[in-house]
Amino acid sequence: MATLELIGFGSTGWGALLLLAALMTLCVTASALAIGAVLGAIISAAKLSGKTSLVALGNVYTTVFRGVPELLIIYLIYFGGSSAVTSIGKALGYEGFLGLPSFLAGALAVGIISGAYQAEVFRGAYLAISKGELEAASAIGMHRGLRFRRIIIPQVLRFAIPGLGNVWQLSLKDSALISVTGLAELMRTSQVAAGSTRQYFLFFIVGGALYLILTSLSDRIFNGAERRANRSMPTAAMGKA
Amino acid sequence: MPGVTRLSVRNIRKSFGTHEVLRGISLDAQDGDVISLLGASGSGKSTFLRCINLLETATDGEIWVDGEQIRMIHKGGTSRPASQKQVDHIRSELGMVFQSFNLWSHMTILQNIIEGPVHVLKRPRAECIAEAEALLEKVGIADKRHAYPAHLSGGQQQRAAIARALAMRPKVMLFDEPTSALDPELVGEVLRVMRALAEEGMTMLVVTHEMSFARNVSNRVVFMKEGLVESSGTPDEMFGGGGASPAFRQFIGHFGSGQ
Amino acid sequence: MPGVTRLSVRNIRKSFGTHEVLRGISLDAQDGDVISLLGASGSGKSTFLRCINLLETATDGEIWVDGEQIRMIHKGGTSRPASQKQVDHIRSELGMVFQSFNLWSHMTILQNIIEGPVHVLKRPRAECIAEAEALLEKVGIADKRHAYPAHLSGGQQQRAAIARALAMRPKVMLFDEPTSALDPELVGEVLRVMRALAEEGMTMLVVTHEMSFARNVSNRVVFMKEGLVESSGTPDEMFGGGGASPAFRQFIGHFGSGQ
Amino acid sequence: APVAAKDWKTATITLEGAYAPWNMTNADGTLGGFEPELAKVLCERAKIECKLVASDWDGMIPALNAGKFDVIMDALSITEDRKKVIGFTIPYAATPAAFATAKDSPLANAAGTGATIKMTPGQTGVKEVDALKEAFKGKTIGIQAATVYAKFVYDNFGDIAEIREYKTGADRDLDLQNGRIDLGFDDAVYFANAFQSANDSLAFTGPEIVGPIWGEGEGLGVRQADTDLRDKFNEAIKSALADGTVKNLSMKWFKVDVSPQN
Amino acid sequence: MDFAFLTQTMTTLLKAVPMTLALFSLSIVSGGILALLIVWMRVGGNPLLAAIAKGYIFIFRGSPLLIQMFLVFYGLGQFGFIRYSFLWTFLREPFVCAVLSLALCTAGYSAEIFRGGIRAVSPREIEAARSIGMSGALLVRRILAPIAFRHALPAYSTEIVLMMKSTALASLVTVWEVTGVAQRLISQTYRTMEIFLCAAIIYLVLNFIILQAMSLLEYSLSRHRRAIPPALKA
Ligand SMILES: Nc1ncnc2c1ncn2[C@@H]1O[C@H](COP(=O)(O)OP(=O)(O)OP(=O)(O)O)[C@@H](O)[C@H]1O
Ligand SMILES: Nc1ncnc2c1ncn2[C@@H]1O[C@H](COP(=O)(O)OP(=O)(O)OP(=O)(O)O)[C@@H](O)[C@H]1O
Ligand SMILES: [Mg+2]
Ligand SMILES: [Mg+2]
Repeated sequence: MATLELIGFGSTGWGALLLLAALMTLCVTASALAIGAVLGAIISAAKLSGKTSLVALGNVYTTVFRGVPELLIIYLIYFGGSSAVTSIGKALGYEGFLGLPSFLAGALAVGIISGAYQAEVFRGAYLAISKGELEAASAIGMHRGLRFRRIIIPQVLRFAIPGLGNVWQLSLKDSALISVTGLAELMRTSQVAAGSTRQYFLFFIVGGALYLILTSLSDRIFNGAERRANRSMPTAAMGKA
Repeated sequence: MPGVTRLSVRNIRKSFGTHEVLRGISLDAQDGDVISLLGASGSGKSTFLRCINLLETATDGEIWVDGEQIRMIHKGGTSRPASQKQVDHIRSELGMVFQSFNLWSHMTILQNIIEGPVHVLKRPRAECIAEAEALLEKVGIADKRHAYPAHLSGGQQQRAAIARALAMRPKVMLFDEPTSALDPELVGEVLRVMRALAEEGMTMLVVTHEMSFARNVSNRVVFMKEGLVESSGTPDEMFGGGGASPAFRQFIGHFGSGQ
Repeated sequence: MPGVTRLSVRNIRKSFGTHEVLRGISLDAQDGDVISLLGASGSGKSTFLRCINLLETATDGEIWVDGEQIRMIHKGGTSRPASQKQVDHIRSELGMVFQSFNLWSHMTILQNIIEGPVHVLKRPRAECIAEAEALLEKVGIADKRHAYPAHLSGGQQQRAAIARALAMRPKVMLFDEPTSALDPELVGEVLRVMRALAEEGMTMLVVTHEMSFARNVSNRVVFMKEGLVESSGTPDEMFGGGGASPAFRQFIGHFGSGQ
Repeated sequence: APVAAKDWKTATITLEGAYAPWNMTNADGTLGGFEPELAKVLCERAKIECKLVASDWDGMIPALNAGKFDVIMDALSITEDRKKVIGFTIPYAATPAAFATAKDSPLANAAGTGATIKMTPGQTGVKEVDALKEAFKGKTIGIQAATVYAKFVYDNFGDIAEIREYKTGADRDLDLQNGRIDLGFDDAVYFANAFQSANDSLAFTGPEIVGPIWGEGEGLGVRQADTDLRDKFNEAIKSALADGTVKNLSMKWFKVDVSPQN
Repeated sequence: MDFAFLTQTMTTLLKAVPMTLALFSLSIVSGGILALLIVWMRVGGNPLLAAIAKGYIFIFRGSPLLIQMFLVFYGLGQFGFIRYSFLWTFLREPFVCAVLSLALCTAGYSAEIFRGGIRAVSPREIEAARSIGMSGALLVRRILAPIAFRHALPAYSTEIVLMMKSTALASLVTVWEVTGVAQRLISQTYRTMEIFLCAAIIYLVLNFIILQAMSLLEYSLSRHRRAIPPALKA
């Protein structure tokens, strides 16, 4: 059938391009999540620091980057970032254009947004740590750094996993907006295929299905991580010892 | 070496806002002393223990652990320790067993116990594990070494918390109501462990509601009331006829009323 | 009207999976009876109370409340009540006071107390409030009527929970360890409230570790062991010399050891 | 400008790659269509080594000015508004515009179908257009937002018909098939191709409109500062128009000649 | 800075705010109601209904709203049986389609959020309600729903803000709300940054108001968790 051929892997099929695009979406989202993790950790630390100025800074960050449409932030980073890099290049004596590559700009933009959400996730996770357990750590003489490394980090990660799963889901879909930078991710490739073949429904449905596949794969990973992290938690199966 | 003063507290005061919870408490513990701290709810017992190992900073007063004074800076109504390093060091010499156990939920029992020795005292891991297993044997939960705290019963958690504190080889142990919220059978078990420690000569400060422990295990009973030591003495003086204050007699009147 | 059978349980069995927790328990409570249920941890005391008001469904057996039998459907190894309506009705006649209080955290104490009378019994709100205030007065926490549960001490929460159960004007009250986790002073307060109820002729079934209550307040003591009634009798029979079984004597041996 | 120092040995040309048959993407990821083939010819003649990159229409003009590409070749109409932000070469194509409707619609074969009229910007009182106004009263016309065609429809039919703006022409065509709108107005060359993929359920109605009203036609977009680059391409376009290369490519891809007739 | 241009842009964009607000409020309300239905199916105990609810949540959370909206608006009309049914009277309208697809999408997310709230209700408080004879609707209305809603509120306010931003996609289906109008302005003037900044300020203000309102609501619903008011202190 002609339809099958179109989404297949033959010479006239878009299968290979679409799969490649799905992989690109996966890579962009994963990079964005990593960038967001770093930013989120810094911002949540600022919000938890208790210092008025740092808390205010953290609040501004999370309010702005959650409150402003993602597309605008992507524009800002993609075009604004390029101009900045170019003018730095000029100052250093380099003539001509020094762009942020689409991939980097996209991952950075989605990462900055994801950082705002992750900051909230980390903050919630930190607050969920039992105060008593922190006191117990102090009581045996653990200094700040050790307490942070041995008690706080592992528990924050444990409590943050479900929230991070949600952020991943959000970032996966924000990555669809990176198409304005021309990066051949899944959304743009579906649109290009639709426009080039004029088979709009076919390619939007196939694109949607690929997103669902990505979602179910990542769901599986996050569920696995959650189970692993929660093995120290009571379960119905284990009951009282 | 009996007779050495392990812990000495001089005239400790502590306020929360305008509410003065501790109003000048002094106390000395020699090597091998087992001191029971009794008192009504809200009399400041927990706060006192928390001041000793600096989970709260006393507003005023002096604390000496094993002959070393904790240096404090008093400035403008607030106080803070002069050196965080000294605080960490002092804390590692004081074992604390919390009423709510506070085991680290993300570690197994064995990991909970070796955490301090390995990472704070920086002792060799293998040695710590061997010692931890011996401790678990002693408190009777060796079979739970690889379980997580959430999978243990209250009494087992309580004993794991004691083992965790002991693994630090503390000079003094502080217990905050180690047996409340346990059923009578488990109370018996935990008290047995503490009695064994007492017999080995461990210095202990125990906040408790268990009169049988105060009477039979400790060698001194301190009764607190409204942030002050109302009366204190040997168990015989306190529980026997005559010696005890009327307030203490009224306090223990609640117990054993029907027995 | 003394002599009326308020609660009658016949041969109750309950299994969780393959583990049979209750292995055939029978018990009758007349009007004004105060029955203490004693037993080691895990002997099935809580499960027994929960079966009576159908928070767990017994695998087998009969339950009669105030002369009305709870209709059950037994099918293929599982059981369930025949009518949710009857269950709701029966439950509104049985007051339950949980060990962990279980007050509704989003309502004030007063709201907690009038919730059942107003919404389940559909009695006029004003009347319910008046009665609730009288009850709060009785248990001694009238000043806390507009506070939320999280702002009360354990003893106050416990008394609020009792008031909540009483506001339903139950025929029978079920208490699950009403005094564990309270300090001795609060234990005294709660026991005073229960003693007052007993004197007013309320039928009560009380799981407790307080021997003084079992001895002095209740008129019958039931000792459970491994899902069975091991022995029962009046307090005098049970605690006095002679009558009690060796198992019970060993059980109470844990108590008062030092007193 | 420092860019002037560049001697334009290489240039990056961007196009959407999803606007068949002007430009589109093949299943193997390569670009094809009228413009990629024409670009090859023009670059050869301008002695510039060109790289073709696909990018999204929405970001194209800002990206050009930010320096990401040097040339836009995406059926870009030369308009006064756009001239304010970018520079243009001379046009390499100029296309007529027309209405389309469903084949079985009562509006099919409206007055003037098959004829061609020429219009200038701002011209009013054209009798063929007035005839259409009668016929289209109360109907819904779909247009692609922010195009020269949109302005024409608003100016001439805004008072008698409901106008609905779409982000892309393709969306509008789908709604034309769905029956949500009665008419569409757009580039006739684009429409001719769209009809094929709509299984010929759509057809032109009313006259084709040509002339300066649509501006000068479609040209290459460059940064305003890059006058030397513009001039090189101007020469190339002139020569490709003169020797019939544009016409040949146009016949291949559009089946009609779209070379500007002046 | 070209202030004349910015003011003019702002005025144009502000005229589209009512449309954005209409899309937003209608889809939040209808999506919320749909979410309640789905959550009821999901936790109600009927395995068939639960599976349907799970499938619904998976599809609408897992795929981009853009694709959902495209398929609802352009796709449904491809089916003759829809186009010639009474449904078409509604589905014909772009606004209805936009609200419909926004609501379908947020219902999937909200259902998961509400389920999280329900799971956070202490089983003991439920048991206490059962023990005085509450069950069914009364139990849900008096105990379960109020507590669950309080737990779900922080996550739900995030979802509401996301919805506000999602309305931007409605221009795909010819509903010209703030972002659509901004994009149209851009393709007329090509002054991308200035126009988008104006739009950003509008969204930021709207979302700021929403977040403040939600935290006010959260504050008033958590009296029972705040520190003891001085008047009540013994
Ligand atoms: N962080 C704090 N802020 C304000 N007041 C506090 C704080 N911690 C304790 N208090 C108050 O200090 C007093 C003493 O509390 P503490 O916990 O020391 O009593 P306790 O003797 O241990 O009682 P219990 O037997 O109930 O544990 C109480 O009135 C309590 O309300
Ligand atoms: N939901 C359940 N699923 C499986 N086993 C259970 C469940 N609830 C109780 N049990 C088991 O049933 C037994 C009796 O429990 P129960 O809570 O009735 O004891 P209890 O006599 O009240 O003890 P305690 O004094 O510690 O409260 C225990 O072994 C417990 O592990
Ligand atoms: Mg205390
Ligand atoms: Mg129990």
